[in-house]
Amino acid sequence: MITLSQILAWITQLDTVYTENKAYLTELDSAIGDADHGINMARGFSAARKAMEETPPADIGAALKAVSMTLIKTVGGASGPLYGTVFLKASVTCMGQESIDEEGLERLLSEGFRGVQQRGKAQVGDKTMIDAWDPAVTALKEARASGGDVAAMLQAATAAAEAGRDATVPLVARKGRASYLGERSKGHQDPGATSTALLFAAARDTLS
Amino acid sequence: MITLSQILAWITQLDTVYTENKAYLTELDSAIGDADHGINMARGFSAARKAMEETPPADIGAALKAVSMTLIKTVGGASGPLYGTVFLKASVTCMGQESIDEEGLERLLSEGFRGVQQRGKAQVGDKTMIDAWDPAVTALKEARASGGDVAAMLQAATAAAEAGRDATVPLVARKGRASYLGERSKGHQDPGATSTALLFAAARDTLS
Amino acid sequence: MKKLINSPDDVVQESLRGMEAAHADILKVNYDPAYIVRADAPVKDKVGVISGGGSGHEPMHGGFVGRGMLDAACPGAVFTSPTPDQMEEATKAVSSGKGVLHIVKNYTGDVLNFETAADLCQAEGIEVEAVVVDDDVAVKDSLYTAGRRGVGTTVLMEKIVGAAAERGMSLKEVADLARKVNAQGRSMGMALTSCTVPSAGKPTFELGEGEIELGIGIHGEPGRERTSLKTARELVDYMGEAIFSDLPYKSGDDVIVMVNGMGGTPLIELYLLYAELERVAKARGITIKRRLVGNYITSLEMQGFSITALKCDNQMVQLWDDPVHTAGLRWGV
Amino acid sequence: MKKLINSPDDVVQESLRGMEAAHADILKVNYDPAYIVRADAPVKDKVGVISGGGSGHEPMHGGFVGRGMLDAACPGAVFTSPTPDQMEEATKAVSSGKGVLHIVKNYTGDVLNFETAADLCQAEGIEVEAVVVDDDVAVKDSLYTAGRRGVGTTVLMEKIVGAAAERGMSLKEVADLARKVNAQGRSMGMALTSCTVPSAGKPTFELGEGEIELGIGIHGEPGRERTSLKTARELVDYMGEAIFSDLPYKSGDDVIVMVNGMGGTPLIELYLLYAELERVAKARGITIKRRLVGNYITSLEMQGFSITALKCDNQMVQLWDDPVHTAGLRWGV
Ligand SMILES: Nc1ncnc2c1ncn2[C@@H]1O[C@H](COP(=O)(O)OP(=O)(O)O)[C@@H](O)[C@H]1O
Ligand SMILES: Nc1ncnc2c1ncn2[C@@H]1O[C@H](COP(=O)(O)OP(=O)(O)O)[C@@H](O)[C@H]1O
Ligand SMILES: [Mg+2]
Ligand SMILES: [Mg+2]
Ligand SMILES: [Mg+2]
Ligand SMILES: [Mg+2]
Repeated sequence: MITLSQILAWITQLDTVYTENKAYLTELDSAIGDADHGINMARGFSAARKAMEETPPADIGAALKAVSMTLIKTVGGASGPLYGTVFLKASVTCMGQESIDEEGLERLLSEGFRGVQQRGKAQVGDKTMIDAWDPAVTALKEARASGGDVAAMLQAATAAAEAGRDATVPLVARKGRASYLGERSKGHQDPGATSTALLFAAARDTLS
Repeated sequence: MITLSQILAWITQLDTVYTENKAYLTELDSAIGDADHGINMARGFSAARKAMEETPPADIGAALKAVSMTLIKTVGGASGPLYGTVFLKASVTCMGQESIDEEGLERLLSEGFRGVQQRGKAQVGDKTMIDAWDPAVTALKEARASGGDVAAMLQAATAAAEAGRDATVPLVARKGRASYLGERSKGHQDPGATSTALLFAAARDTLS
Repeated sequence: MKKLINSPDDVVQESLRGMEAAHADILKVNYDPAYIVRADAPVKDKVGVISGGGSGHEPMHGGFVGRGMLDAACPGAVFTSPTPDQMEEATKAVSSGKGVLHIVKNYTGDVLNFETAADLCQAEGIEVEAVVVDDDVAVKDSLYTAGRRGVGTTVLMEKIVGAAAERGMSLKEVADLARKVNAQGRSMGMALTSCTVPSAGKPTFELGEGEIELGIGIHGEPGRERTSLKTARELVDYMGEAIFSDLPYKSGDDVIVMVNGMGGTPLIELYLLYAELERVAKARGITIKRRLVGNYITSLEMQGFSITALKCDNQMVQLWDDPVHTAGLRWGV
Repeated sequence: MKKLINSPDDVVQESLRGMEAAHADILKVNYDPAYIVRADAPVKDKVGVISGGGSGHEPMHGGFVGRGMLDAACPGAVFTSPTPDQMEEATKAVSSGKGVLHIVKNYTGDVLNFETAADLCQAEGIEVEAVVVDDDVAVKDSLYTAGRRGVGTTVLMEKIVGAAAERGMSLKEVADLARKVNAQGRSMGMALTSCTVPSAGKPTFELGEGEIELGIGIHGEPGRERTSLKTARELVDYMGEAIFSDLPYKSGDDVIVMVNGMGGTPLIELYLLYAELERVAKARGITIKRRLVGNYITSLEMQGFSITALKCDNQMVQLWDDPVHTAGLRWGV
């Protein structure tokens, strides 16, 4: 069972994690982007955390919806609408709920994933956050199918997201800003896949 | 006796010397000026040399006048009018002459000096080319007064100009661009005093 | 990092304050959400024209707000697309019932955020058309990629389309004209140095003393190719060829061009580059009818330049010559 | 050295070619000797106004040639005063019998060369008045020194005096007005980075990552003082104090100000600095009636800025608002 207060802890943890990794994500974005991904993520989740504190949400759906709205309004760039969509679509799966079970977690994350996929139209292998999302959601589903609990699901998802993140290194980008570099985008880890892996790790650490 | 062809050799030598010392003089001017003195001097004397070659002058006065006009038209900055005045005033002392003796040399250089002094209104100690000119002309006069020939006169003048140049190092500039620096101009050798010392050394090497 | 700022987080907001104070006759600034709007907005019976994008490209876009050009501009964080709430509020502020055109540069972030904004506006009954600028010939285009970046043509489009709106053309006419400008405009840029995003605190990339980046965008991102320092002549030959052979432009064509500095390039160099561009155009039988030479679409303090060429007809030239009164471009008033 | 040029020796000439090609409606260029002159010179029944100085300060002076400002400008080598033959020919080219004003910045070279030119012109029967600008409060003045440098006030003077000449004022009136502008104008500058004279090939000075130069001129020369990096607020407080307390300006005074970039400073920073200057002026009860924010009197690609303040009366403001049509400043036409 995942409670509202765990979800809030997750958001708080995301603020902490992105603030800690602000320079690292920005550095990754310097190599194949415009040197702002860490700044964007930290700005967005510190605002999201503040929003949770200022107006404590009544349920998980409301919490995720408020996070989504905050990200959309404060992040900008590609990651604002993309992560904003993740949380928006996720919120729809659990409106009014104060806790969710394994099935609810799977729906929450796979709907979030479907949202970002539709929004950004990227495929696996395009060197974007999808390269972390796709294997993570698959692993999460498999873990539940084979009887895993929340902890096992998020452990599997995180490991898969991190492997997906690492797998972006040799790719040539076909979506997002890195795609302008063509062949030169090879050999660099995608910033968005990295922030997605961090998102799963934070979920594992707070929701399990 | 100094002949017209020696005067022409002097001009040629000045072109060589200032071209060789272009970076050095510019470096001195970087510290307390605007990083162009070597460029200015090299541009001026290469044009002067070319002018001598294109229209060979009939006499020493005409040669010096042509050098003056060329400097005034091609150098700009402070050094253009100042060295231009030197050669203009010098030319007046030997118009129509194909050679000059010790007395002529003294008149030529002391009139040139008087010209630059009047034009720039700098005093000894102001950290300008005057700090090289003044002792050089005094030494030249003394050398002739004590019976020295052209070689002795120019040897004495060069030594004095070089001593005057060195003496500019500790001074605070009161004229020219270096004066804007106030106390910060201390500890640097004046570029114009340096180019003046080179002018005397070239005279010693070609007119003796 | 050496910058003339107070703190990295306050740069955009504090710069907006200065803009507002300096140009009160032309524009007003709204701070939350942030947008710059014509002092006399909404202008009756006129299609609204708005644009937006990350900050750090000044004078674009805020410097192009005013009579004959943009009605509003939405500034994001440095090099980061603004957010839909900014665009929505700006759209409402300039809407006078004839619809609003969104000029969007082709970056994933800009496109997605403007899409959301357009949805929000349409839901409130404001007709919105969006035109996406994608003119950068340095980017290899394909069905499977994000396509070309939007760069210099944006400036020319904002001028021409702004004039069209000022003349009273309909939303459809204005949007069609914008699409035509995009179809006929091409750009390419290069950098001698990187730039430093204030919050990042260090240069986005490092270039050696003899190195340059060819085919850069406007966000301090590396270019398509790192190569050795070249003369102005070689650079304009190369970039001119890439641009003129892309459309392609033919002998006898008329163009409006821009030689644009990236922010840290002195004017003495831009004029020298313009002389080279005249040479290249002439050799191809292309006539430069109008031109801009200066820093118009920049990447903070980056040294470098870009060339934009827009194949133009009489109507475009006339619209170009129409009065414009903005902080960054001004004539005829 | 990384620059967008072909060869150091050709920079000035090639840049002039670009300027001429880009602004044929405004100006013509003469190459030997070099000067930039209004396309319609000499203007009948008008005092000619000319200026000149080393190149590398663009748009000053060539960018200020045109209706309502300068009749001609003489560009020297980079950071090197032009020569008397340039000034003489430019003076002749703009002379229509009402006399010619020479606007000279107070540098030994500029003063001496313009003196020679004035002598030559007067010998040919052209009445010439010279006004020397010396507005830099960073320089300690004394009877025994070369005095203060001429910097930013030059730009404001060229606008105001150019308008006065355009209105038909006499040489004496125009020269008196120029002296009044000089007496009431003060400036100060600072640098984050040095610049590189093309022929010198390396930066004139070196600054560490945390260092700045305060009280610089416009020739890449070091300033009065090297100090540690400061915030925009601290810098404008310091420089504003130095300027406003020098004249001194009093509460209730009106001013025209310029926040000027040194060539490599992005506009986003200049606007931010302008907001600080508004604050400082307001705190002293000084009203900013008009302002320029941009790169107007530069030192190649140097990063840094200067502030100029000119205590103004109604006449000056009216002359400021008069039409001007130059490459660098344009309004009212
Ligand atoms: N179409 C897309 N679909 C999914 N993810 C994308 C897409 N485009 C970009 N991204 C992700 O966004 C990341 C960059 O985000 P960020 O730097 O914040 O935005 P921007 O590129 O606008 O500066 C990339 O590393 C990539 O993972
Ligand atoms: N008033 C003056 N009288 C004599 N010499 C001067 C005067 N002003 C400057 N100089 C000399 O000129 C030199 C600088 O020349 P240069 O660099 O060519 O001109 P600028 O200062 O115009 O760049 C100084 O080093 C100094 O010796
Ligand atoms: Mg980015
Ligand atoms: Mg010098
Ligand atoms: Mg970005
Ligand atoms: Mg000089």
